[in-house]
Amino acid sequence: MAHISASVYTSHIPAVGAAIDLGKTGEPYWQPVFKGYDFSKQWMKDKKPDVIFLVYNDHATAFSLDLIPTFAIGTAAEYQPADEGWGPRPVPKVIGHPQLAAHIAQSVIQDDFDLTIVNKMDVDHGMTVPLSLMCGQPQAWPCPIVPFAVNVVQYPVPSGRRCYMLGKAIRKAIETYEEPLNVHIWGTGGMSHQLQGPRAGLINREWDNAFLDQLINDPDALSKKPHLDYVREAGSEGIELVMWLIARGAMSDAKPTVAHRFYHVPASNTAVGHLILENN
Amino acid sequence: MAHISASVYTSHIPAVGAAIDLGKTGEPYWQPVFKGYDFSKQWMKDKKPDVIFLVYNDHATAFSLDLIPTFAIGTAAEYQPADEGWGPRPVPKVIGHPQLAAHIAQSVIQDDFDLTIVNKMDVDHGMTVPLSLMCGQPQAWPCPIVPFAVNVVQYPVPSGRRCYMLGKAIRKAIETYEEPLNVHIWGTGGMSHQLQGPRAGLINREWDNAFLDQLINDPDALSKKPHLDYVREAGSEGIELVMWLIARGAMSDAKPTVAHRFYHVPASNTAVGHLILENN
Amino acid sequence: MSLDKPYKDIPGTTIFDADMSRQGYHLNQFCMSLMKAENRTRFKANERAYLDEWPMSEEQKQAVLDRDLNRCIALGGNIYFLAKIGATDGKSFQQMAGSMTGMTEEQYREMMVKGGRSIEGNRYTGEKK
Amino acid sequence: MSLDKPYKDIPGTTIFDADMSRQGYHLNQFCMSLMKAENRTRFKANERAYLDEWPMSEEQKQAVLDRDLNRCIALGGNIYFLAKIGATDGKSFQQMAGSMTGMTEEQYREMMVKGGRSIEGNRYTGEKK
Ligand SMILES: [Fe+3]
Ligand SMILES: [Fe+3]
Repeated sequence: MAHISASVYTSHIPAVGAAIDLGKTGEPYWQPVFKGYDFSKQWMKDKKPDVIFLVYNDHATAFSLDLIPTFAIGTAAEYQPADEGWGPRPVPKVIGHPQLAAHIAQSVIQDDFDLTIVNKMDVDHGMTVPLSLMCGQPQAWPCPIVPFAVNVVQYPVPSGRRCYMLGKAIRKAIETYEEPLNVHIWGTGGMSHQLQGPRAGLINREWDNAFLDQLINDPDALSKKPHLDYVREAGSEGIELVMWLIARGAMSDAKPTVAHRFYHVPASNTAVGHLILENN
Repeated sequence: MAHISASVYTSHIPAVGAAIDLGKTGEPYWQPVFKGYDFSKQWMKDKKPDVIFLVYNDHATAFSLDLIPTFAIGTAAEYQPADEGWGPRPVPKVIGHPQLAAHIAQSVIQDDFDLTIVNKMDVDHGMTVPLSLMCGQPQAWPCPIVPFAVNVVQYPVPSGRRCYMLGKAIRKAIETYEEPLNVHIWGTGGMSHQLQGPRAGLINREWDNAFLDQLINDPDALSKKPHLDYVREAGSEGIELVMWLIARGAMSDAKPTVAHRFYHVPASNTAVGHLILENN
Repeated sequence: MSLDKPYKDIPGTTIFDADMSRQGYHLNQFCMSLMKAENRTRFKANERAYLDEWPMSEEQKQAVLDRDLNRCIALGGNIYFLAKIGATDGKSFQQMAGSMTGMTEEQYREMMVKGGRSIEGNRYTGEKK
Repeated sequence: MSLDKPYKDIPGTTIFDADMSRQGYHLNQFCMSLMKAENRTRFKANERAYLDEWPMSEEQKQAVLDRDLNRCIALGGNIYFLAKIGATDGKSFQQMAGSMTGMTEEQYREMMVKGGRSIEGNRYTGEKK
């Protein structure tokens, strides 16, 4: 049977992708950001997964206002990096895992999660920047990926609790997949940031670190945090953090091992947060 | 506050639309079908709603295999009748109710139903045939409509229980909408029919009538019927009947008044079922 | 496949699940394309050439050319998609459904008028009729 | 409007809810169109003419021409959509975000390097800073 061995959490800032693509990672501004992922790149080689279940949000790229799915799972064979307005990022295409994805879709829909199944979409920085941070600049990503997109653009977004419970349903689905796959689940987005209006540039270091602590130690309580707290305390785009609860919900009930923890301010407008948790 | 005063249930057979559009309703084959809706047309005039919340399924029209939402709510200003392969039906366009639709979407997403919000789609016979049956051939449909599309094309479709609970969440949403709108909710599709394979033409009159009885008298128990029973007993396309449970779940807990009940075999490949229930 | 398929024991019935959907993806998307009048015209003008624009299997293409809907369904087609071929041909849903049963159009229509195919003997594969 | 909006008391922040989405529909869909290189070229060649192809309000068009992102947001724009205008202009997300704060680009960058805007005094409208 397949199983989830670890979860990875990371911000997915577009400027980080640009810094990588333009060869600026050695600049003094960027050095401390990328240093936080040195461990992670090695860890990815050491603990190479068979499949990554990658939770992210689309930033008005694949989904316009014509159609806004709350939860969308990709069951396609492959996905192209999107042109977000400055041309597609020069990164490998994403290879899907249609069979595992379809299995998970079937299982969680029967568990009362009302997914949208997607067979054609481009993927934006929400997915490709975490891949670059964790894998560097390879010719191909190290394994197939199941994309899972969450609406955090138009309010109301799904609650933290809903995300956490969905994670549990995903775990159950993966654990009933026949092939013995080693699956990593990633939650991306966040941490505190606000990209709009006179309050743009908001960072809440204390809140972010409390979030990381609670994500590790008491995710069940964390999952009950209302939306409004995220927006007020972590900025209008800090709401992306609800996605981390999907990955955390998919971990086993035993306390995980914290393989890596990193926090840095700033990257562009955003606080960078990053965690690697291993299942016990 | 808005309220739901009645629910309407009806099959949505494409051949019925063709019979209307081609002026064949007086033919001996079709007469008994349309006779069953004479009461309903008068009832629609007498009990004219301000808005219809119309639950139907898309038949590979607005949604291809590229994207399959389990539940999709239309929040657009209007919707055009679709070209399903023989040109669009000559019927009025559907006028939406964006504000009520957005209110319902917000409310039920916060109640953990993971809707897809749709601002652009054409509507097929699943919506326009029930409108023709209930309203005849007017220049414009009698009121705005909130379209609600359910996936019953690709397995797994949402369970009857999930649909029934969604109906309850829709009721709560409508009852918290400030304007004093009189809302009807319609469930369409079914009854027993199978359009594919060597078993095509299946009809199960006894099962259909038991379904109608239980829908009226004990919807809670009915909602627990598993998918497999629908497919085995009412045919592969009989599964559309789960949509009736959304409309029934939206009714108040008091026993409804059966204003009208009709059953006829056949229309094309299908058993025609039709109910009008008034809230008490 | 590791998906649980409790619906495999229903006779003469194919459930369009994720596996069938994957297998039939291009076949069904070809069908969708027939919702545009100009595509219907192009298809009718040269069916083979139009089909060759799609990455469908040769078997799928042949099944479409033969209008063998049972074969199309076995190869991943879904009836709501396949209906677009019927619409293009000017066939009714009843003609399409009937074509899959081994009955003549007249026989099928007659069966429906008389109340349709009975459920008795049609619940489980191998059941005594 | 009958939607409950508990988020109205957060200073300098607009929540993109269904009402804003409805108001900004065409503005945001115009932004989406800039994801295609040929549309970016056409927009840059004649902004006004390109905008006139969209059923946006005159106010929305003017706000785009002025690159007044706060105004765009007040008129229903969402930052993830508006970012496509910035990308077309070759602006970074930091330049875009900074432009809404009344600070110069240098001041905003400086604030971020120093740890960003403090949450203190920025939780509730009317709160003492
Ligand atoms: Fe993001
Ligand atoms: Fe139908």
